Amino acid sequence: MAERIIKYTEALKEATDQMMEIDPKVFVVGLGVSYKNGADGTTAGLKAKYPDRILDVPVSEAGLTSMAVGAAVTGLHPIVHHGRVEFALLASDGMFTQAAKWNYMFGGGNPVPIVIRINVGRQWGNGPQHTQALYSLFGGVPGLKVVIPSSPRMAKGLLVSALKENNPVIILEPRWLFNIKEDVPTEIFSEPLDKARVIREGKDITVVAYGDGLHSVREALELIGDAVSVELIDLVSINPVDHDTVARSVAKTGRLLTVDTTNEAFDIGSEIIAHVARNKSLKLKDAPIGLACPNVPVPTSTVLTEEYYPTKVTIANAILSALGKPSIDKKLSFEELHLAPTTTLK
Amino acid sequence: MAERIIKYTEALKEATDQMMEIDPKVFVVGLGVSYKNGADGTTAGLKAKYPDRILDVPVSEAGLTSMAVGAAVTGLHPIVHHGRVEFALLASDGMFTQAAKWNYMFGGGNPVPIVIRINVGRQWGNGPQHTQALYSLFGGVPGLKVVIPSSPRMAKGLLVSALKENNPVIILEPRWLFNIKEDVPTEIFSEPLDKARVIREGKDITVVAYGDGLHSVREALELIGDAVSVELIDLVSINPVDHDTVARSVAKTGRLLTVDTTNEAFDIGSEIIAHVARNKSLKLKDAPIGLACPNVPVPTSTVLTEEYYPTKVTIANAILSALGKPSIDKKLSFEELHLAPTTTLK
Amino acid sequence: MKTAYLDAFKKMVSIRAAEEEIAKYYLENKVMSFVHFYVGQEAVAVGVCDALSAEDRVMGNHRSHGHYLAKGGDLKRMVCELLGKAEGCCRGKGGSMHMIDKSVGFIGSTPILGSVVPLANGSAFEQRYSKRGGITAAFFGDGAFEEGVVYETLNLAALFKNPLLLVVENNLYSVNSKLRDRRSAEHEVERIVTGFGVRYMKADGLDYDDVHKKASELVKHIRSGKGPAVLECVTYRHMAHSAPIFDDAAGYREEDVLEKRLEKDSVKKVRNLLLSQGVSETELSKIEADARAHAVECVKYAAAAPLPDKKELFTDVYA
Amino acid sequence: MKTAYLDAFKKMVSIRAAEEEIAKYYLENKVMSFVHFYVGQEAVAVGVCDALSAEDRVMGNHRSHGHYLAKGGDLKRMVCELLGKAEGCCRGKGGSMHMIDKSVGFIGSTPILGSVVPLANGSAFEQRYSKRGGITAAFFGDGAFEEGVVYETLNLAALFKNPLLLVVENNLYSVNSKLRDRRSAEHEVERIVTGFGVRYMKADGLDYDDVHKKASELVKHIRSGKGPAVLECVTYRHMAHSAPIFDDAAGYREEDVLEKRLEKDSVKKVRNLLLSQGVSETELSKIEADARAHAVECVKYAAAAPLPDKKELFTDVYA
Ligand SMILES: Cc1ncc(C[n+]2csc(CCOP(=O)(O)OP(=O)(O)O)c2C)c(N)n1
Ligand SMILES: Cc1ncc(C[n+]2csc(CCOP(=O)(O)OP(=O)(O)O)c2C)c(N)n1
Ligand SMILES: [Mg+2]
Ligand SMILES: [Mg+2]
Repeated sequence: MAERIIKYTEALKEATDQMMEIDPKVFVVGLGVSYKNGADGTTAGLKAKYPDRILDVPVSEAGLTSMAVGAAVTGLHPIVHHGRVEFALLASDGMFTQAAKWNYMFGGGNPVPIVIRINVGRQWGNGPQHTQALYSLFGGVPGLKVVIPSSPRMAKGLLVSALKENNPVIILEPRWLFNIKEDVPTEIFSEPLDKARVIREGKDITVVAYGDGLHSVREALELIGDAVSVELIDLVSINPVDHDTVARSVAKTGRLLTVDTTNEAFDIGSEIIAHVARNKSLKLKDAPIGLACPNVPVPTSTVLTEEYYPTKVTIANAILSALGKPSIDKKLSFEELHLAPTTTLK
Repeated sequence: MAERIIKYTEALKEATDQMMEIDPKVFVVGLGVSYKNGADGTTAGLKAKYPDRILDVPVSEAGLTSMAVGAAVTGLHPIVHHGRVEFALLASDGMFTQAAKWNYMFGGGNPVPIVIRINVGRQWGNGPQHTQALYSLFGGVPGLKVVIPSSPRMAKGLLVSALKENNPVIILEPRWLFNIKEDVPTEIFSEPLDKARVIREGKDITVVAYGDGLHSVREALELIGDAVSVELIDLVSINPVDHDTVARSVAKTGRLLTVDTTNEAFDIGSEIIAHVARNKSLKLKDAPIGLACPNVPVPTSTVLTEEYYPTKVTIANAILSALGKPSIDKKLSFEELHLAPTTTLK
Repeated sequence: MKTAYLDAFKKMVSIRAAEEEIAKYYLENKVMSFVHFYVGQEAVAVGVCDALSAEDRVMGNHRSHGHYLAKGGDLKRMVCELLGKAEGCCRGKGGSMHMIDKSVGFIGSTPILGSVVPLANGSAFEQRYSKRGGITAAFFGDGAFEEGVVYETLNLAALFKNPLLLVVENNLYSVNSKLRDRRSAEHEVERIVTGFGVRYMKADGLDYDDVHKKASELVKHIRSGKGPAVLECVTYRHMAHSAPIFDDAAGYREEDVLEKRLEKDSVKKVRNLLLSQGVSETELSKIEADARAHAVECVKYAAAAPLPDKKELFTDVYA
Repeated sequence: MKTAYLDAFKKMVSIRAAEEEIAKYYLENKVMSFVHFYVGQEAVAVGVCDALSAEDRVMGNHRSHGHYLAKGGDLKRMVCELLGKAEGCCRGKGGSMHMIDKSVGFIGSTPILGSVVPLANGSAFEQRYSKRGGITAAFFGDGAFEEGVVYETLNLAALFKNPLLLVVENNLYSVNSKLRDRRSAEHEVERIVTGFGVRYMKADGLDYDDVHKKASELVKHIRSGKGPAVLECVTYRHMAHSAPIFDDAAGYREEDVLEKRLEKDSVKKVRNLLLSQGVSETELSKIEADARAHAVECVKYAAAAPLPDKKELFTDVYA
């Protein structure tokens, strides 16, 4: 088959479009989803094709999200879109207290098939109130399934799965990845919602990452070359976390590095490392390592964010130092530090 | 000095009253805080004494919390009371996006002296939508200080500190402890907001707990007697977490048990254990152990909650088994399982 | 007409009897589950549900025994739920604040104040989207009406013209807080609601007839595709906010003191109406006795019913 | 009177010139910070702030350059903030959506839509509680007016009679979404606002005079202790929602097409008024040239100003 290279945002749009074609229960609500380039392009052009199913809405996150939950409870399959985690937080009740608990609290038989897409994290100039991730909140509420697509292919496959799932699925989409490109199958396909993926096998160290951080690890591995044999795991799901896949890898490599792109307190790395540490059958060669953002809000001035997120260099050096290898000395350009990558994945 | 035994709720009321006496900037807002037995007794009688400073409010959690944030920003020192975490979630924006970030995002010089008191967790009959704790959310947002008082004395001392603090402090108050009694100093005194406390020294194992779980550990230690020498740490603060105190203790005992009273995914134990695991200078004798609630919502029927929270028996047995001692076989009564304790602490 | 009132009387009396028997059971036993009694407000639930059809849906709040029963919910399964039994409408997982009986169109109640309003709007959205017909009614209180999401929903429902009936049961209190401590003296619900383009009517929530007539008119409006409506019913809650007792001693009540509540009692009102229409005391007493007997039987049934298996703690987190 | 308009003209022109120079700088340089221009809406900020006293407080939203400057905020510190410089009003941590200059009573702006409304209500609460006098005005948009917390605040502010002036800048859009796609045809802001017991007036937001007169009347009402008020100002945003460009090509505008915006431009309107009052073209041109020169100087200053120290990433998380 010929390659078909598309962007992360296009992959999301394609999944939405293809699933809307086959499932009349699917509709989309969110601020600006009806625009020509709606929701950062992830709903581009769909309003024209599905005029009654792509719904722009008033600025009422709580009301519109819980409305969608109510529609899901009664048989539709809504996609809700929120442009920032902070906007979605206004809909906390609908997500964490209603959708997550509905089937359980009514004793089963009450599914909530809803997909809530939320853009998270890093982008220049967003500042302290537009860049949180709050992963541990999303990971810690039972009843939700929560995934973080790390590439265009994952974005499409996970959104398709989410739309075939009979439970509330939250998709956290790192803005940092929106322009990443990849060969993505044109047909409908699914990626499992609750399985981590070993995306590169190795024997010296296990690196667990997700979303934008995973992309930085990929870049770091290019810097490192063959110096270290790294097993790279895309965590994919943070609710539930696939601890088994991590354990199997760590059992083999004996070393663990986690890479987070959120504040270090209560980050995903802690959850992973704690599970490995509690696992009596795993013996590590060294203490596990966690990279994360400092425990401060995200400032706006680029000079202040320069050292905020783990970069390919800090990640590469964490891996090299874990294996006792000399570190790399490389200064990143302004573009590398602050502009979202436009890489084509292979 | 003569003993003066008061309840957890009375200790909170006393701190409020005494601080209101000396600081006219302090006022209280919350649903029903003006009732004779307001806020579960924690504001009982205060309306009569401070008619304009104890304010009952409409059922508008977002509006009233952010109003209080605005009052704090302009110089007052509000106490906001929320009866359940789920109600407080409606005020997520005010807590996590405004109060937590205000001083940082305006470049300093913009303190937010506010105290937000939230009742959390366990109580019979509350069911899936009234019993969450969401500790990892509160712990993971920089800019907040978050404490969990484990006893009447801590409740008073921490609330006093919170009212002397120039930053947003969230006090998570486990309902389970409301009837616990203790000798509490009558005068104003402070307990540090960000320090864990070693409340019992020991050499075999470090147990880290907080709030209602800490109380269950105390009970477990009575069951165990002298069989094991346990070092017990009251975590006190989950934002920031005092990892140093834990590390010092673990360096001594070489064993670690964490006790959580929330769902196990992304719990506080994970955060503690991960820090210990990442700490190269700490060598444990055994894999650390975490007790927590299963990763399901809290059901209502008592038969289903029976095995939900770690009890003194499960905790005692975790400790005993860690030290290779025989376990205790004890069935708890209905009252022990489901009714909040009324113990007087010594 | 007479039969209509007789039917309403039966429903109201059976809700009343059920709750009285449950309250008695609560007082005599250690029941570990929250409870908010509906006693006094029956005319609202029955008046509204009588204006609905079988395919219409109803949702409620923390005080939904009456709503559930008025829509036809099964009493045994309700009491079982309160007592945490396996046959409960949520298999014991929800408790009193989570009523559901989808077989009769009662599709759930939620105790987070205001939350039912957007959820019901979602159900109404579905009815319009799927062109299936039917409307959704949501019951909630004057306190819940202070949550911001209610106003967001008024706007969204009006914008989408969703077939939504919002029934505000204004029983004068949120817990023990009076309206005047929660709203300015100039507050006018009608102006607010109609400002969003939503139809509004106010009914005497102690008068079945008034509630039913106005609900019927609004249901007609909604069915005709003209968009959502609000029915505010002013009513009295007879018992304490959340306990199986009468709490007059607490001293917070003003207008709705005990004798006033008894005098204006909604069940008594329908009863008197029926008497005046010539229905015999015997017939009415028979209805009351039957309702009582049924309530007693259901409570007894639930008390003896089996508990869920402990393993159910772990089931149904996901569908 | 003439001098009053001259003063307003000066302020409006200097806001306009500042933003035009900033936009130019953005287009020519890689500025890594969001920006939402206020161009077109100047009559609202200046008309309202001219009705306030020095001790009154103002808060804003994501589009607050104009609010900040109208209250007297320092332009250099504003541009420095946009460019992430150490002398920025937030030392570079906030960026364009976080304006603050407490020395002139501009106590902060927040980009979470609607959030400024309850926060400003808290400031007004403080003014009443501390009996210090003064009022708080908050600027926000028609989109933000759809957030539930705004209605909660209308109720809370009316209940407490807080000295709060809410200024809704209705520029017809939330991003590019039209009012009619967000509200039903029967939507009436006045009914809603007054339903909460809050005073309401509507002004022509392109007319300084109208805004100023109505703001003054409402400020008087508020100062007299009668409680909060809403001033809705219908206005036009000239530039794109969030970019230093004109976006007519995007095609979403209906009423406010380019020629209409130019024809009804608020700055031009005051200018013409002054001309008709006999102020000379020379004097007006001089004002414009001075404003431009000041703006150019401030942008130049900011461009050359030092960046914050990297270590500041870690400071000020706590006070
Ligand atoms: C969001 C939220 N805040 C607070 C509560 C606590 N609470 C439970 S019932 C109640 C009073 C509700 O009053 P109203 O809506 O008028 O209903 P009523 O109890 O009078 O029937 C309150 C404050 C809650 N359940 N949810
Ligand atoms: C809670 C929230 N939801 C969404 C956004 C994204 N957003 C930023 S500005 C904007 C439009 C706001 O419209 P309006 O309030 O009318 O102000 P205007 O931009 O027209 O001045 C939106 C939707 C946000 N900042 N906050
Ligand atoms: Mg009520
Ligand atoms: Mg607007």
